[in-house]
Amino acid sequence: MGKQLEMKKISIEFPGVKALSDVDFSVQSGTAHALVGANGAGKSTLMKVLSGAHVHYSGDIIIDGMKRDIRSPKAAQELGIQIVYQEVDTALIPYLTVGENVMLNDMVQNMGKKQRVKWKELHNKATSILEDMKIHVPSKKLVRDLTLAEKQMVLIARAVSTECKFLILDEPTAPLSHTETTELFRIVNELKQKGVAIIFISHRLPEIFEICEEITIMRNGERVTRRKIEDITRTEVVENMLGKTMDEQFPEVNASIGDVILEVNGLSDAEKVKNVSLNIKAGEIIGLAGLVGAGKTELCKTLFGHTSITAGEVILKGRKLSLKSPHEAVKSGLALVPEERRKEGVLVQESVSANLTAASLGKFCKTFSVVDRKAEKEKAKEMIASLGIKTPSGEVKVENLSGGSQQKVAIGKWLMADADVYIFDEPTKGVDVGAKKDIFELIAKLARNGKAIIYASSELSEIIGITNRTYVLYDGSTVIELETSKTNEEELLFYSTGGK
Amino acid sequence: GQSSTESKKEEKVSFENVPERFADGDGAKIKVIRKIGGDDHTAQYLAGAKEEGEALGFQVDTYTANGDTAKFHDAIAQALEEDYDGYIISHGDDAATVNDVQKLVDAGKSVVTFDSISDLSKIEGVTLTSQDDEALATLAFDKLIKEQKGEAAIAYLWVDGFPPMVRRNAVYQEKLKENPGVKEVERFGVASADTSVQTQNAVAAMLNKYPKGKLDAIFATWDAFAIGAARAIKEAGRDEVKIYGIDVSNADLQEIQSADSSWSYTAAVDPKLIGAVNMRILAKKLAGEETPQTYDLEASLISQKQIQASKEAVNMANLSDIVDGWGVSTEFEEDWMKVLKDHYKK
Amino acid sequence: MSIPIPVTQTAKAKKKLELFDFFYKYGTILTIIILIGIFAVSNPSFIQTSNLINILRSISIVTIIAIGITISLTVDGFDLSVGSVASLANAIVISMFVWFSQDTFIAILAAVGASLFVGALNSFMIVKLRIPDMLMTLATMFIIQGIALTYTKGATVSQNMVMPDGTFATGLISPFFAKIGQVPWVILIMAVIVIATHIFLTYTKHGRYMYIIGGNKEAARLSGISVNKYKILAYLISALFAAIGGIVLASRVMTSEINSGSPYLMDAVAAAFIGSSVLGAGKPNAFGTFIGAVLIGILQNGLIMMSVPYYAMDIVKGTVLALALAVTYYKQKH
Amino acid sequence: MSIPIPVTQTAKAKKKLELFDFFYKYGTILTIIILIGIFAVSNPSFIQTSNLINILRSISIVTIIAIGITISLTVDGFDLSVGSVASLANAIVISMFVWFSQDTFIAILAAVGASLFVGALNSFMIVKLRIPDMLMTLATMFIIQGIALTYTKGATVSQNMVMPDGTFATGLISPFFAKIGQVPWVILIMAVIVIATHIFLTYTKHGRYMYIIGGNKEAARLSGISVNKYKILAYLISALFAAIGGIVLASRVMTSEINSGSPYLMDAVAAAFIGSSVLGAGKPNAFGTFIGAVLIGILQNGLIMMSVPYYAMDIVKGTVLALALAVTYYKQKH
Ligand SMILES: Nc1ncnc2c1ncn2[C@@H]1O[C@H](COP(=O)(O)OP(=O)(O)OP(=O)(O)O)[C@@H](O)[C@H]1O
Ligand SMILES: Nc1ncnc2c1ncn2[C@@H]1O[C@H](COP(=O)(O)OP(=O)(O)OP(=O)(O)O)[C@@H](O)[C@H]1O
Ligand SMILES: [Mg+2]
Ligand SMILES: [Mg+2]
Repeated sequence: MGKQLEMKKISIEFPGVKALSDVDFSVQSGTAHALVGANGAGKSTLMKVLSGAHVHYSGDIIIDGMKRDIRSPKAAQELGIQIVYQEVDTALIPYLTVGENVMLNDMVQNMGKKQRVKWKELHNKATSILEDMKIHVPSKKLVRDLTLAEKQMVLIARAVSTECKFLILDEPTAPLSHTETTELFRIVNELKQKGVAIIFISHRLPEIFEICEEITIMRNGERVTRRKIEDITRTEVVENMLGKTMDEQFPEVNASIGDVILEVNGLSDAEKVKNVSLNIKAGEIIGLAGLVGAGKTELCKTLFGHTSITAGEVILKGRKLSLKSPHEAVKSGLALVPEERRKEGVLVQESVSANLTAASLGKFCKTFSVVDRKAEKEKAKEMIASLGIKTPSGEVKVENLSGGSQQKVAIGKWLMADADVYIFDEPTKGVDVGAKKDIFELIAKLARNGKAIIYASSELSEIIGITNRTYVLYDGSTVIELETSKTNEEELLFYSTGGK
Repeated sequence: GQSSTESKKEEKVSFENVPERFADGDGAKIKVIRKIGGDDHTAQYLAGAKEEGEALGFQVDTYTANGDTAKFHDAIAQALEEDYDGYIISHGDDAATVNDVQKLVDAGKSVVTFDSISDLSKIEGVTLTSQDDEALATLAFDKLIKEQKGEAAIAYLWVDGFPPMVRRNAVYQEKLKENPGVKEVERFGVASADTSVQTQNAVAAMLNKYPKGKLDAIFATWDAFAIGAARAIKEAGRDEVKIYGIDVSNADLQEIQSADSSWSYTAAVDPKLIGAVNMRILAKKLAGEETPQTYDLEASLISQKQIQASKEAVNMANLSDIVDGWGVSTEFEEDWMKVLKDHYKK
Repeated sequence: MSIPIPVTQTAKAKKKLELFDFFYKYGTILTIIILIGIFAVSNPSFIQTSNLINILRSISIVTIIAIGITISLTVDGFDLSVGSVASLANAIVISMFVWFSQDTFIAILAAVGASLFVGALNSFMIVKLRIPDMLMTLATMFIIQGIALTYTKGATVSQNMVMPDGTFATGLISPFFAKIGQVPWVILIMAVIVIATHIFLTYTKHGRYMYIIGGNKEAARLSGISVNKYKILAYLISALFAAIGGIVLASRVMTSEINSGSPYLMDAVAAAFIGSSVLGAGKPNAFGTFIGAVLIGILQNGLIMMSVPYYAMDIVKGTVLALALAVTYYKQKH
Repeated sequence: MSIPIPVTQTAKAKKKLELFDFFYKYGTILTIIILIGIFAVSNPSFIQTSNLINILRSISIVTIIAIGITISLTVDGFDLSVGSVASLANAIVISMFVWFSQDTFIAILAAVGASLFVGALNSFMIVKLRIPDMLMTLATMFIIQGIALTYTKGATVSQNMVMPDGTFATGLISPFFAKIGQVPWVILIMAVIVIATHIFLTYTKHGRYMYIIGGNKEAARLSGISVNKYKILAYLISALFAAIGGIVLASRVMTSEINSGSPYLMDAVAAAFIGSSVLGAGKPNAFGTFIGAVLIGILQNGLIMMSVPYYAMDIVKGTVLALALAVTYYKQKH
């Protein structure tokens, strides 16, 4: 038996929230241990304790039978504990090169008395680590120019660049494509072989069954179950996570479809989008399927006036739109729930209420644009309740919410605004199955109310599950339009990879 | 400024031949408020006023607004609240000062001003003192014309916007017209927090523009200009360019004394003496004695030769040994003041 | 459906944290109260109405300019050009009277118009060319300073001044204009600006949008807020208030001296920054800025009254500022 | 189960973007070259060696101080107190000679020691009490300014000065010390500081740690870099360079005028900010700061040569700064 890490009776609280109470957790070296739970269950918090980011915890951490006190990130790293954080941007230095970001821990811990940074050596080492992991990112590129997926890979590369006995991966696959995920799993398996213990957090249950040996399920800041993976089924996991059974994941597809609301003809932008044509009818959900990097996000943003149009037209309810800025898009009746929620979707420094009303403040205004704060508060409270946002009150800053709740806030903002066309870009990324279902319900309800919906996702199962029609995007263009009921994931994938 | 000790008040004294106001050793509370600050002139002026006042047994508080006009007026308004007996206002060169001083006078206070707006002389009972800028400019510039034999290409260091500068400029323009041989080839001037260093850099560039023979002299209407120019000339090794300046400070004397300095002459009034004379006039007012509406302090010309000839190092204190009439003046120094000074000396 | 998750509230109240919270919120105000106490004890005339009015008058211009900076700070901008805009407005308004014999209305209009032009220039460069605010307004600061100086040829503009051609300026400053800079008008103007800005920022949607933009520009944009419009608005308001500051200054001193507005920059910045923490706001706000200006004003006045030598005044001013900051920010350490 | 999705790679070269990139990288340097061209054509003596030396000499102090600011910027700090620290160092070094007849070594040691104390104070308050950098150093700026003023009693310190008790100051400034501020030494000192800082920031782990801290403090902390230690180091170095600036200034002017260092603050800030974009670095760096100072110095010198009146100089200075910025930042608009 190799190394063993044990956490006993870990508790921690934040102002107003008891995030963890008496949680036990352990992991064996050479195995992968899944840590699952609904949004806000406390998974990230538990791992932050282990990695020394939260120092005010109580309870014991025992490694190989020795009691260890981890009160700083350095202490954790000296014990061989490495973490890849869920929020990648909190761990990267955007204006430095990929090489430096990969070699960060190495530079801090292994330089010892050496003072000089040998640039050539550094980039060579970084390149070989990246190549080992089959990550094709130049070492000299600046991190701020990377995509989210690439950033994630840089962080994983950083974690394995140093002596690492316990590797925590907090939702590493959320922004990754399947190839990248497969690559990651290959790396995980190699690490397991080398005797590294992996703690793996994910909302994608199939992945867990694919690579983990054991599973710990958390709910409400407590541990509810710990099992061997072969002793549990997927439904049981979901039951344990939510505290109740869950029925069919996708809601019924809306049948009553109206006239065409939005029509896009030959749309191109300066960067990625080329000659895109599509149309959406009232009450209809259309899917935008495509690989990572196919241009889904770009298309969504172009439709929303974020990037300027070079050719083509967008017609909403028979009126040609001039989409020079998101402001005009919103005025015309469009809404976008963007992909990168922390950067673009929510205002982390503002309260939940302020976030929810940010796109529709005008509605709460009396004379002279004075905001009716009481009405605003009421409405925000309703929305928090109806979306099941986990927060003590509407006054809490959004940065203190869990990832899933943040996403709900980003969606709630647009539900308040009451648009005609809703654009969702990967709305379920990093969202637990329970919340995911809430979000599907919300979207379906919008459709039933006659809204037109664009649903962009690289999760083909979701596209199949929720949409009426689907457009497949390849390299910035729509290559085919499919009736969802008459297609399947294989066909979507065929067209997504450029099949004709 | 700090308050002088008030312990002396306790002893009961009565002076002979001293005006009633001061006969019982009551002293006075004086506030000196100066708009500009941050230069040697200010430090010396305030020191002069304070020393003289304290010698007379007064309590003297000083304040400078460091060039901030609104702060200057705030300070005057505030000082009125605090009930001083007399006020010395320096460099109140804007129109609002007239109102301020009028208010002080209306409240029955005595006021002496220095280098301030000329309208103040219209207020009954206020004395307006000034350095004799015409004399300063004439002394220095005449010397330039004479030494350069009426033929010279000169650089003019001057900045507009301050009453003394305007007066000095008037003299300069006139003399320039009278002496067609003297040609202004360049002018520069910036009144900033680091005037001397700015001037130093500017003159360095200028010297480069006018190689040997193309520039003969520099007329600097302010010592901050002159000292900067002197350093630049030293740095460039162009000691054929002579400087004729106005005003003097200890740092200036240090510069003039150094062997390779080209600062030949400077015309000046002892700032410490100005402060002292201002204080004497104010004391006379408090005593109820007659004072003039305006008074110009006399200017002297200091030459580099004089200073370099001195065996010991020259500074503002011993400049009087070298320049006749420097730093000493018995103007407005009444006999009763000597009585007070004798008493408080202990 | 997800399950409503009740949030566990920690029963264990943290006394210590509360104390810090208290200081964080009330640090600046406490400092002011303590200062008033000290100054009043050492010189009772400090708390006489007339002196309090003196203090309010002395901070009025700083406050007005600082409110402009506050507004630029709300959209995460920073306007360094306010001092020179105030100089320019001062020069224009006085010259309108003195050189061109215009009436009060025209004079003020000209000054405000020119300042708004500067604001428009700032916002154009910042919004359209994406030049960082600090850098751009640093450049504008130099430019406007130079323009104001060139306009007055580096001279003081005052009634009966000698013109370059040797004649006298014949225009007079209207007595009505002279009132603006006097009590109670100057204090009223300041009060109106502080209150109006407070209402604008706190209670209107425009103010809220500005804070949102300041918090996350990208998210604000994708929420459909017209970020550029509000940035432009912020710089225009900032320039407007700087102009008002300059006009009030003109009325107070009745002349236009070179760079007359620049000394206000530093104090105004200090007031706006101190103000960010007043009452735990954590963001720039009008009321806080006013309190910041009051703190600076009280210090200035009290120290003069205590006859602290002028050269030591900065030490005390700086130390009190540091203490107020220490008290305010110690909290975040807990 | 979802289905494997491979990644498509795009490879479209963008000509237009490349042009902008070019301007972004070389905007400042281009501006300098164009300026040199213009000035040289209008006055050939501009490019004489002696004038180029003039320019280097005139920017030396600004550059030294700006390098200090650059270092505080690398850790995402901002040191506003450098100007007053330079004043203090100037006052101490001259007074050591003049008042206390000390030798060069002691004089410099005292000035550096006092400045490092200020740096330590700054970093203590910023690091331990978590006071925002700008605010804290604003407070220290006032305090140190006041201390320097009080130390010299608001007067200029010079050889043979009259002391308060009426005696003479007898100390002399050593001729060796006087050399420091003269060509070539002053230029050499600047060059050594620029090159040493460049090597420090680029090639040592400490420099890299500082950039990491500046880029993402939280990430730096989590990778085990002792953030506080480096912040303290940054403020100490910043104070050290400010002190060197003050000492060089002292040697150049051989006196200590009050607030002599403060005018350098604005130019130094401008140099450091302009420098951030030189060669597309996108972050504060020593070489860029030097280039920024050169730009300012060339402008200043060239305009004097062209006999531009001093009051119009700010306009040109500001406009060129704005243009350099516009060229530099236009790229990001694309
Ligand atoms: N710094 C903090 N201050 C206050 N509350 C916090 C803080 N960090 C976490 N919490 C709270 O602790 C709880 C657990 O959050 P955590 O991020 O661990 O959830 P999670 O299980 O990782 O969820 P997700 O799957 O959405 O990432 C949440 O209610 C969150 O709001
Ligand atoms: N921040 C960025 N910097 C540089 N390139 C980017 C950035 N974001 C996206 N790209 C590139 O633009 C192209 C289109 O990306 P886009 O995000 O629109 O794809 P997508 O289909 O939405 O994929 P995803 O599933 O990752 O959201 C890709 O080639 C991607 O690498
Ligand atoms: Mg999490
Ligand atoms: Mg996308």
